[in-house]
Amino acid sequence: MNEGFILSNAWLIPAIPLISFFLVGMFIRPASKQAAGLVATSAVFLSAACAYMLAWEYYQAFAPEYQSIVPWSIEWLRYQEFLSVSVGVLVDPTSILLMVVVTTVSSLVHLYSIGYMHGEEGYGRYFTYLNLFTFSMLGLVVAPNIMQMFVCWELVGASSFLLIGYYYDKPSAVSASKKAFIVTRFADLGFLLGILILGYFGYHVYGVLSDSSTSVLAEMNQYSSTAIQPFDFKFLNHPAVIAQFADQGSLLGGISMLTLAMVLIFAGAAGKSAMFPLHIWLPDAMEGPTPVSALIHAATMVVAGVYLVARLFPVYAASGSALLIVAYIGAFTCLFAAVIGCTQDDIKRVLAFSTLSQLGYMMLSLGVATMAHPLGYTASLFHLFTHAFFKALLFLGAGSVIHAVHSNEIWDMGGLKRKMPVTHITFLIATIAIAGIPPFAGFFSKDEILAAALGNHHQIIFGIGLLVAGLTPFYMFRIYFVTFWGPHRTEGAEHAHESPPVMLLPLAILAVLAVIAGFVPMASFVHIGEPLGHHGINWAIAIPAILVALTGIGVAWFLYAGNQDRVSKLVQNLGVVYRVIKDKFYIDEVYLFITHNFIFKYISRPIAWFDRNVVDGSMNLTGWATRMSGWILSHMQTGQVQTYAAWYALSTIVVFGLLAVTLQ
Amino acid sequence: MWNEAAGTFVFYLIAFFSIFTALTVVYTRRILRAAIALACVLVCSAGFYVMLDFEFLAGVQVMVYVGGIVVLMLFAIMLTSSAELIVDRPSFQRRFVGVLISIGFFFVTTTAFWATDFPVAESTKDTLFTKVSIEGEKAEPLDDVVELGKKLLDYGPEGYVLPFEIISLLLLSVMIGGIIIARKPPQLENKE
Amino acid sequence: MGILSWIVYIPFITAVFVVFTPAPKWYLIRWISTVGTGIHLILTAVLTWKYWQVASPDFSSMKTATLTKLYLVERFPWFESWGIDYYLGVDGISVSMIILTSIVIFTGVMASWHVKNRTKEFYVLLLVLVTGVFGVFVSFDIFLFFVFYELAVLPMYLLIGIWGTGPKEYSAMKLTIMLMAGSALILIGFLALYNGAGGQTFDLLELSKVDYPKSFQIWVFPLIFVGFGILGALYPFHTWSPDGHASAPTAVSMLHAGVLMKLGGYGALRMGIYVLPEGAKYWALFFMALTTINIIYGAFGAVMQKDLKYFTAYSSVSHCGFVLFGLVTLNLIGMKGAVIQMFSHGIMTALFFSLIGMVYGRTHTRIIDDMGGLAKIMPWFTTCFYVGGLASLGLPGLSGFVAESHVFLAGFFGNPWHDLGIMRFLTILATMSIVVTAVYVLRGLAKVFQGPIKNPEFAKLTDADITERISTGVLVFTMAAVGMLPWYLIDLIESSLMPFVNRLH
Amino acid sequence: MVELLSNNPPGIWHWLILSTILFSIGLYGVLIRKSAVGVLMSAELMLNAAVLNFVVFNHFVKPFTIDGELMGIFIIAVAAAEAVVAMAIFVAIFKHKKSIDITHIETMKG
Repeated sequence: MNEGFILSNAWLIPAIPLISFFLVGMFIRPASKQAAGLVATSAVFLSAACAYMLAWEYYQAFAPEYQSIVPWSIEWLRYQEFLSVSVGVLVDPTSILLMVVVTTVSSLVHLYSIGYMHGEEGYGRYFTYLNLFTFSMLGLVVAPNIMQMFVCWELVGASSFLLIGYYYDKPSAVSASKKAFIVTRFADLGFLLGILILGYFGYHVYGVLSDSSTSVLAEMNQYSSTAIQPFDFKFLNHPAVIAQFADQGSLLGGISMLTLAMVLIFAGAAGKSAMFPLHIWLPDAMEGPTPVSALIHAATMVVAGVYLVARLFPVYAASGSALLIVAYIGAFTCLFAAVIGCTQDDIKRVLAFSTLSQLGYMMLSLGVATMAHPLGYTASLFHLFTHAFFKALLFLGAGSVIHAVHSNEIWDMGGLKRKMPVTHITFLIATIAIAGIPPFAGFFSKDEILAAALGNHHQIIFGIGLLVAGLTPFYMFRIYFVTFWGPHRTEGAEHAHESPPVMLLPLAILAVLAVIAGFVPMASFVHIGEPLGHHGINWAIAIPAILVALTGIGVAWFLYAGNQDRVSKLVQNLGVVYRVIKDKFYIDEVYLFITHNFIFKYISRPIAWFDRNVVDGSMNLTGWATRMSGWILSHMQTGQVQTYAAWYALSTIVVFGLLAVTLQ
Repeated sequence: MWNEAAGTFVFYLIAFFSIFTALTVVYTRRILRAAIALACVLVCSAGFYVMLDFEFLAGVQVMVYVGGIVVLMLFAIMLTSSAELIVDRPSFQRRFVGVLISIGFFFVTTTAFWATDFPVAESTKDTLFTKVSIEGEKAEPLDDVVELGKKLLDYGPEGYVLPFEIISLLLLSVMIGGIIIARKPPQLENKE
Repeated sequence: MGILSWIVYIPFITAVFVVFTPAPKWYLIRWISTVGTGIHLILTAVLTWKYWQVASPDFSSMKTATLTKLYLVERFPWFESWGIDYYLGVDGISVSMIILTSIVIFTGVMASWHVKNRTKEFYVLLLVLVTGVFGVFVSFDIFLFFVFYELAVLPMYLLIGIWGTGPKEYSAMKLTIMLMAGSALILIGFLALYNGAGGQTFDLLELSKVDYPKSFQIWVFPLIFVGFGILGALYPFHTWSPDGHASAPTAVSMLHAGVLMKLGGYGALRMGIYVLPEGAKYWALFFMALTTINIIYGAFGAVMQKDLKYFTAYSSVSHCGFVLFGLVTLNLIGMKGAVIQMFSHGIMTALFFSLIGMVYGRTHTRIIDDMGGLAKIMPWFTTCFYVGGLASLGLPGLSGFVAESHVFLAGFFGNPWHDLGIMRFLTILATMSIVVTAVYVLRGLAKVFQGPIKNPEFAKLTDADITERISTGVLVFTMAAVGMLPWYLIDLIESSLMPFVNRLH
Repeated sequence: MVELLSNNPPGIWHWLILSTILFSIGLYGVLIRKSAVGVLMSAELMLNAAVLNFVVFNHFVKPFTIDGELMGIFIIAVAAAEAVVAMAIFVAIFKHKKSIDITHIETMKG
């Protein structure tokens, strides 16, 4: 196994952004803004280059069957004798795919930001946070054990918090960043509990295995530099370990320990990938600068949840019910977000809901896959791969439109086709790609997901997938027609001019990627479980998908391309339904109600009151009691001789009485 | 037989009379009447001492106590011009506490007496007025005044010479003290 | 005079120097104390290096030891007749605590750079207090321990009473009385230990050799644990901490929350769990429930606080709950987590209080709602506050996470003597606190620093000057160092914790 | 009736009851009397009961000694001394306060 240069020190990939984060953050940022931007961007480009080389060397070295190797790791946190967490790099097809995607999109976004953020006063701070984000995302992707993934998971959450709250003097941005962090933090609580359960049982299984058959552990240690630990993925995903896990018995009635752990971990993934109950933070996260939305809330961070489920797929597959939950939540989110997406007016919110919907796709495709028919696994990662490119392109395109028109509302734009040709072309390519029209990337990955769903007899999920395959082109072309076609609605749209080249270059590159990404033979690289029989596009599913997509486009053209009165007619007769969907089914309000009225009013305020009055009160009470008894006793000293005589006589009687009683 | 009966009757007669007068000392609103009642009580107890064959003590009681102290009190009442002053009855709360405590005291003491069986000498268990001992004890009556004199000045282990001296000292100091306190201090006069 | 005596008495010598400088020269006094604490910092580094050199060879042999092995021991008889002797020694835990205290006092002195009225007495009292604290961490004779303990607690009253703000007399009084009540309990416990062991010696290690009868341990352990718990903000007895910290001057609340509350945890570990293992086993579950309330209660309490200092005080009540929670899990990970949490929370609260002091020095208000949009005006403070806030809510890469992950894992792993279900349930409740902590930290910081500038004359305020940058910088650096490279601290602590765990079995 | 009277002469118990009654009445008087002289009289009453007690014990327990009587004499002497001092004080107070109502004398109030 000839160790290529990059392969042996793959730690460079996450390390370069970290070094540049410290460098830029501490020294370059105060010095000069431009330098900070350049250094940060070049660092990420360097890291991207390393990622490509690593991919190249890895696929050279491990041609036929791809081993997941841990070329470098050091012991970071030692809890106990055989329970320690190490920091390292895990290289296998999935992590390489993610590394390539993250570094590419991140470098392009960095390049784009140089133009977009030009003139902003927190320029240096922005690039520092962006580098921190890239480092933590890469750290998450290459994590060999679940603890390092959790560590980087939190760091990703923190950097997204910092980036969303970049315009900190805008109260809406501040509350959005707070909401994002708290919701993801809440989900991370589930993730942490899942890890604790895995850690506990992993430790015990580790003990059982280490003293029973040493072969299993030896075989695991083969490819990694440090000894295997209970938290490592290789250990958790190993069939022998999973078998031990499954019969660990159940906790609190019925639910097996394995399923509970997996569901909790999925909660963490759901929080980060904004699945249904925890999706409220993503639309608000659009408060951040658009490149941030492009990088974090489209291509990289939100797919971390998908990556986590993919990474632990063997364990998920073992606990069947957990996968079902994943599938159905994914499907529901997919439909739910697509429906809301159709009614939003803010261009970035539409894209945010479309991201939600595509993430739902990826989750449902993972959910439908099983170890026997793992097509869903490959399809989901393939869709992740393609989606990253065209969604980033959409966001960056929207960014350049907003940059030109200085407003997010699609109804303020119009007729930009003539004003911004390059943005228009790239936006069109991306819209067609996401719609799933054959030559473009979206078609291939979505088709595989539908095939996987049908293949594993999930008819309902297939139906939902098909329906959403229709809705997606509808809302995408809706915003396309409204922004680029029709009259210049506002004078802002009048004076719109093309963005500077430094912003257009990334758009172009991403457009190319959006086209060719579909042709990458993903099945041969990224797979799990039984090897997939190599098959072309399954036309039986592709035809209906394309037809549905075309009808979606047609309806959008019919309603939005021409004059707008048809739309207003439609809105009237939809009436209250339209209003409910537009307000995102009032879920945000429900959350706000719960946190403000319920948690603050009925829990923390009484506790604060309780603390001040009761517990504090009891302490003051002792002080008051001593003072009060002093006051009462002072009444005895009335100065009158007779009261003294009375007390004296009384006490003698009492004493004699006691004596009489006791001595008897 | 008649003799004992008369003795018991006299005892109860004087006892009730003394208790009644004691109550008037305490209860009456006019101080003068209280003083006179006190004199009666003291005379009754002198009668008791006589019944218990202590004539000398009865004499001392009548002379010193009644003649001296009660007369002194009368003077004091006159001096403080509160002879005709009608003192209003103390508040119910004070009286209630007073009654409570005195009854309490009474019960505690009686239970104490009840619980202890005093080593009463056989000779006088059931007789009264007889100092004469029945067989086995000294026959002739005890000339108590001579005995008293001897005991007062006997400085042996049995004697009471020390208390005797102390009492004399006490009486002397009280006399001087009383005079100093009661006289009109000259300098206080002219200052006012 | 071994190095340990120097460690204990350098602050005292500085105090003596300060006494001899004339009162009006307050700037000279400041410099003397800074130099004094600076030398102390260097000496602590020397001590750590020496300890590492001497102790590391037998880290592995400690695995099976049941008796703490002390290093750099200084011992000579003090009161011969009762068996009290001046016995200084140090093990892993004490070294980490000394590092913490030395850093906190150094930054504390730097933070109280602008104390103008009666500077001399302020610094003298502060340094005497620290001498007491150092004494406690190194003394292994329980009588000497108690002497230093009282020395540490008493100056607190004067410091809060004179230099405090708000209802300072009330809170000084309340704080001192409750701490005295605590030390009364401890004294009873110590005397019980002394007599239980036949009344020959006060030496801790000898006392720990005696295996006291179980019934004896059952009534002595809660005395000692609650006695120290009062200082460590155990649930029902924590009420002194919000008032005490709110009205204490910056350096004092830094020192108090940062170090003195750790004294409680340290004492409970060293005197309670080490000497009375059976008692610890008996009471562990009860105190675990209490400390869980402590954690949740402190977190929820902090959400609604209006005053920044109360906000931090409640958050430190919640974090001290972690320390005691870790102690009562009675397994290696838990206790190690507790000691790390002591260290990390010490640094964190010191940073918070020093920042609040500095911000208060400028805005003259601690009410969260009055302040807004300070980020533009004071970028340095904002970043430090945010780093502190993120550390307190347990962001990995900072020290908070290392400690909390230990404590949660320990709660989940449980110990052989207690029912696992209950421990798991309490641990889950405790883990809930990371969400609530996130809520109140972000709400508080967002209200103070982000958003538009509330009242205009804040715009004229200055950012941190050189002394403030040094003090906050040192604290932030320590937190990040422990967070990113925790294995040094872990090795230091874990080896000396093994005897504790072995004694429990 | 006569037999009843004759065959149970008053034993020691009766005497003691009598003296206790007198003593209690004296105590009651001390506690409730408003005027100072009244208090003194009740005190005399108590002293007298005490003397009675001594005498009774002397008569019943040690018939042929006179210690009880002697003690009685001493008590009477002391009582005399005490009465003198008390009267002097009351006169002085009266001069100063124009009244000897004991409830108003509260200089010692705590």
